[in-house]
Amino acid sequence: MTLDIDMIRADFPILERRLPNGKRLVYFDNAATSQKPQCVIDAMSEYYEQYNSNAHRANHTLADEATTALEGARDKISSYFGTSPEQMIYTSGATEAINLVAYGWARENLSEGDVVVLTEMEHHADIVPWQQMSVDIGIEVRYVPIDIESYTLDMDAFEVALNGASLVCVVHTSNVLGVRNPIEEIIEKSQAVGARVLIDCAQGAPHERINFDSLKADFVAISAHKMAGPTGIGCILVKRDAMEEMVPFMTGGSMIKRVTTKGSTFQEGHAMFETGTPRIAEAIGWGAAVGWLEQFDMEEVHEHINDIASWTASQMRQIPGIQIYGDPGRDDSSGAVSFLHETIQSQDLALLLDEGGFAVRTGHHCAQPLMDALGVPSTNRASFWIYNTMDEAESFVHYLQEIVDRFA
Amino acid sequence: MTLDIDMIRADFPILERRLPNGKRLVYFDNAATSQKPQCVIDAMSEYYEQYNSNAHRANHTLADEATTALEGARDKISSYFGTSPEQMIYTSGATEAINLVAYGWARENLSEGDVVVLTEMEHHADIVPWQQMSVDIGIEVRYVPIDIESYTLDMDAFEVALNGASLVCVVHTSNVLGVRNPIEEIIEKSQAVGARVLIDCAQGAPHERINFDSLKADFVAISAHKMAGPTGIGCILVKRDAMEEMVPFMTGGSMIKRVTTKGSTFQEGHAMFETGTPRIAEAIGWGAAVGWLEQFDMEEVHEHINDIASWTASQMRQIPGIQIYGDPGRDDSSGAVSFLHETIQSQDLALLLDEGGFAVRTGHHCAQPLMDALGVPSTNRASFWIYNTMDEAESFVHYLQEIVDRFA
Amino acid sequence: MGEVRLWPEHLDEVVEEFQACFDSMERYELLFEYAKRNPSPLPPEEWNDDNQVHGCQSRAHVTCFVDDQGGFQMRGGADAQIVQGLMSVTAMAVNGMSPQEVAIMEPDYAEAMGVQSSLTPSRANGFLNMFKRVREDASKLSG
Amino acid sequence: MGEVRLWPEHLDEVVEEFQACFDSMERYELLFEYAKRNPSPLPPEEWNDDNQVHGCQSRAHVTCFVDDQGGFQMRGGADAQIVQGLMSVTAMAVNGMSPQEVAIMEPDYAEAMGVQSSLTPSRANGFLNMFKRVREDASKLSG
Ligand SMILES: Cc1ncc(COP(=O)(O)O)c(C=O)c1O
Ligand SMILES: Cc1ncc(COP(=O)(O)O)c(C=O)c1O
Repeated sequence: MTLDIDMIRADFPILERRLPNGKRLVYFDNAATSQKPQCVIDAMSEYYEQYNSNAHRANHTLADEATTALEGARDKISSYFGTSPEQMIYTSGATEAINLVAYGWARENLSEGDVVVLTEMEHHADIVPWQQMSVDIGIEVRYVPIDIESYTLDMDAFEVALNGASLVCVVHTSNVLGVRNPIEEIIEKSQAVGARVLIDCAQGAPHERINFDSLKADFVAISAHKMAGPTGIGCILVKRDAMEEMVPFMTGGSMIKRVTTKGSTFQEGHAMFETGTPRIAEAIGWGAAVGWLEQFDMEEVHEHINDIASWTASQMRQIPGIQIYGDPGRDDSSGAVSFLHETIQSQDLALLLDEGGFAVRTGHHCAQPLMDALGVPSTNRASFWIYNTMDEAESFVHYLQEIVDRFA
Repeated sequence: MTLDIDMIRADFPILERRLPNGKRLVYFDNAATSQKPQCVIDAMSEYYEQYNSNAHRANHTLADEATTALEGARDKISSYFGTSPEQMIYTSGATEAINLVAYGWARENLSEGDVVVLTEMEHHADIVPWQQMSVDIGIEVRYVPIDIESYTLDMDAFEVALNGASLVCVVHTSNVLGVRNPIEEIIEKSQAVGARVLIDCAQGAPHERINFDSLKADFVAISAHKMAGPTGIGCILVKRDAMEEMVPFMTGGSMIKRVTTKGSTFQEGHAMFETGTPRIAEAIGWGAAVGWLEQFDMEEVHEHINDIASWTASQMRQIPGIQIYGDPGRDDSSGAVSFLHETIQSQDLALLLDEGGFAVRTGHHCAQPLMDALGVPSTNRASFWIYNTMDEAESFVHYLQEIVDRFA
Repeated sequence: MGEVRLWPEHLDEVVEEFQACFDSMERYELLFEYAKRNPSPLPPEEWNDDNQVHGCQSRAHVTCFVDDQGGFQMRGGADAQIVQGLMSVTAMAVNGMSPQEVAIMEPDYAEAMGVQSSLTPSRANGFLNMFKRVREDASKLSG
Repeated sequence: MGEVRLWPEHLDEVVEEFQACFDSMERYELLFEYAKRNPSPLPPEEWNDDNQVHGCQSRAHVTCFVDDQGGFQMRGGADAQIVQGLMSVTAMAVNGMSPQEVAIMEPDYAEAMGVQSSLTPSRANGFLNMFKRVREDASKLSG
């Protein structure tokens, strides 16, 4: 089977969109957020139109239906990620997922002088929580540098950084470079020295099937909105023994067993970390997204995206003044092409591309340490996903060439 | 003008719902979550179908439209609550809002021995975070008891409890009793002794117009889903000087000014507390909900709900064995009628009511200390909102009478 | 292959009685009656943390043992009559069977009784958790 | 009542030049050209925290003063050409006016120029924040 991109595109109403200037939308901002197929939008509308109700303690039909759908979504999503529902904690996204590890695990298990290893290509979501802990309790934060020739992690430096580490936090796939890190090796080597490992899969999950149980990472952070799901939801997957080391983070209803004015007792396992009214519609929408994704072989999807990205990058390299950051030609690269033009400033270039209907992201991509390493303040980034086509890529390259001819 | 309930009901597709047994849904579980008008559902679908994009750093049309809608929602919602957008921080709901005060304000400003005053009628969301701080850093938590004759706060005890208090946290309206507390007096007296005040308006906001600036509370917690908005979003409103005393809670992208491997600097004001991809669809949906609510005079809405609740309670009192907890007859009572039957156990009663199409909530309602004060493990609770009718209330009373005749 | 029985023969009568009900309200009335006819009740005085069934919304308690004749016996009690009624029926079903049989039994009789609306996945917790607990105990007692 | 002028007369020509553009790409080209024609540029060496315009996505810096003739003068620089072009036009508009006039001026000329797509509420930050900064400075200099 090969992917039928026309059929896939038909699932996404937004891809029919024309911009105010009449141009057809070409959406190349997928690393920021993906578009949503109609079935995801409909699943949420149906919830609100047919069985919206607060979940749990369900003693009426609607509450029962909502609870069943909510828990059904957890089953579906956790199984998509190759693990059991008990290992999954819903959060508002990857950012909250990482904060939950900081507040719920690290704050209890790390103390002054303990070492957390990060990399220079982390997203701010996987940097600032650790810097804050360093300010608050004095942990030591180490950054594994990147090799700016190959745009990959310096694995020799990684091994040195591992020395005495308690926690290693690495991004699965860089949102700027599209580079996929050797996370299997990172997990193995980190655990060999007794460190726990957090993998930020915000960009990884939309591009390959994450199998949490076989990956053996201690924590995996994921955002739904980057993988066809809605805004406002994500999760942290947590290995059983790591979860046992965790203490409550946010507290309130649902996560308790018994509350008295003298004190409270808490639920065990993942239930201890979910409080307040659940993100019911969001969970149902994400469940539908995962159901939609399940029809595809993610290796084929990856290949499709990788083909577009590597072709686009190779064409762009031939446009005078364009520099690519990253190596989209690599087989394991994931559809993000960061670039700059030597004279057309990135904000200007973004507006000019937008004028042609091309949506690309521009800025530091919440990865300023990586920008510093690359020696640039920002990049333009075209990022591709399952519904993008080679035709779109061709028209993009064409239009970019025109802009450069006209404005450089 | 009086409310045209038929027209209002026509906005809610779910109210046409029939249960699997053919019975028409009578939704009396509004204190748990309200239903959503079509315009709210549509606003979110439209976002996903037409202009879904990650917000901020908007250099393409979709991102620009999404950012405009997201910030437009903030303007609309904050203005609905009588304050400026700068005083509003989006959270996932009231629970996260209160946790944000605990982590972002209290953890920085309170220390061992400092006093936090709660009441016996708080929701677990406004109890457990403070108990946790008491375990973690040794603050003293005091509970203002309720008078179980009048079901109101013991205001004499409140004045005693205030002695030396640093923070006072009180629920605007009890989700169990429907009682509205004298929050104006509470705010004034608390601030007179130099304490900051948090008001949990999860139940208050759906029933009266909260005017944050004139209320002068330091913190107000609100959930969207109880006031016609979607799941997964809410806010904390914070007074300017209180916000200045706050430190970051969750960290990552967006809330930063500059991140380097040496350390980071943060945004100021509300932007310091919002990190990660925003709840874009949710904010847009909540904005639509507030727009929908704005067409009504909330005093009329309150009167309508209060009429139904007080009539229903007065009828229920005549059914042998039924006991009402709370005083729905009071003018300021807000549409929640908690009750028990002396022989029909509450779970059984809930299932029997469900069989008739009546959705009521049953359990401890995340208010176990209040249950303890009332001397019961749980209650049944019928809670009314804008779209409920006297007809529904009549059929409910009728059906309840039948059940009691048959099962007591 | 002989007929596959989904529940013990002596329960047929009970299942049929439920099936004969006119509507779900009648079935609930019948469950309320069965609640009073528990062949082996566990009185509230004997309810404790050990015999509590977790995951129920109401309180439910179960203890199981093997009698002199080697027959499985369950004693149960719940504060909700509907759960208590289902417990009575379950006790009627399993009491006297061999623990081995109980350990592999399925709760089909409850479905056949037509009490679906109290058996939807999330609400069924009361009954299903109770049933699972009985089966687990039976499994241990088979050992 | 006389005609209400939305921008100084000497800017008419500039506005008309933009209005005569065939499409937005041409307008952008023109803005790029104007970026080079800033009558009072602020070179990058003089960019600092004090004169930075906040809320821009790209860097933009502005300083204002009153010249010997009592005329308002703005000097500006930005790394994005589109912002820089709008700065040039703004400088052409305001330089020489009285600070009092500048303090109450509206940015209508930008709209009239037809550069809307770079002026939508969230993207306009660059330009609008720059414009606001100029007006605030003018207001202070009127004092
Ligand atoms: C009084 C009160 N406070 C707080 C909450 C918590 O709100 P949420 O679950 O939306 O976070 C609720 C809702 O159940 C409530 O009724
Ligand atoms: C690599 C990476 N990590 C973390 C995040 C944060 O995800 P979210 O904003 O959904 O919390 C992102 C998304 O921008 C990302 O690309």
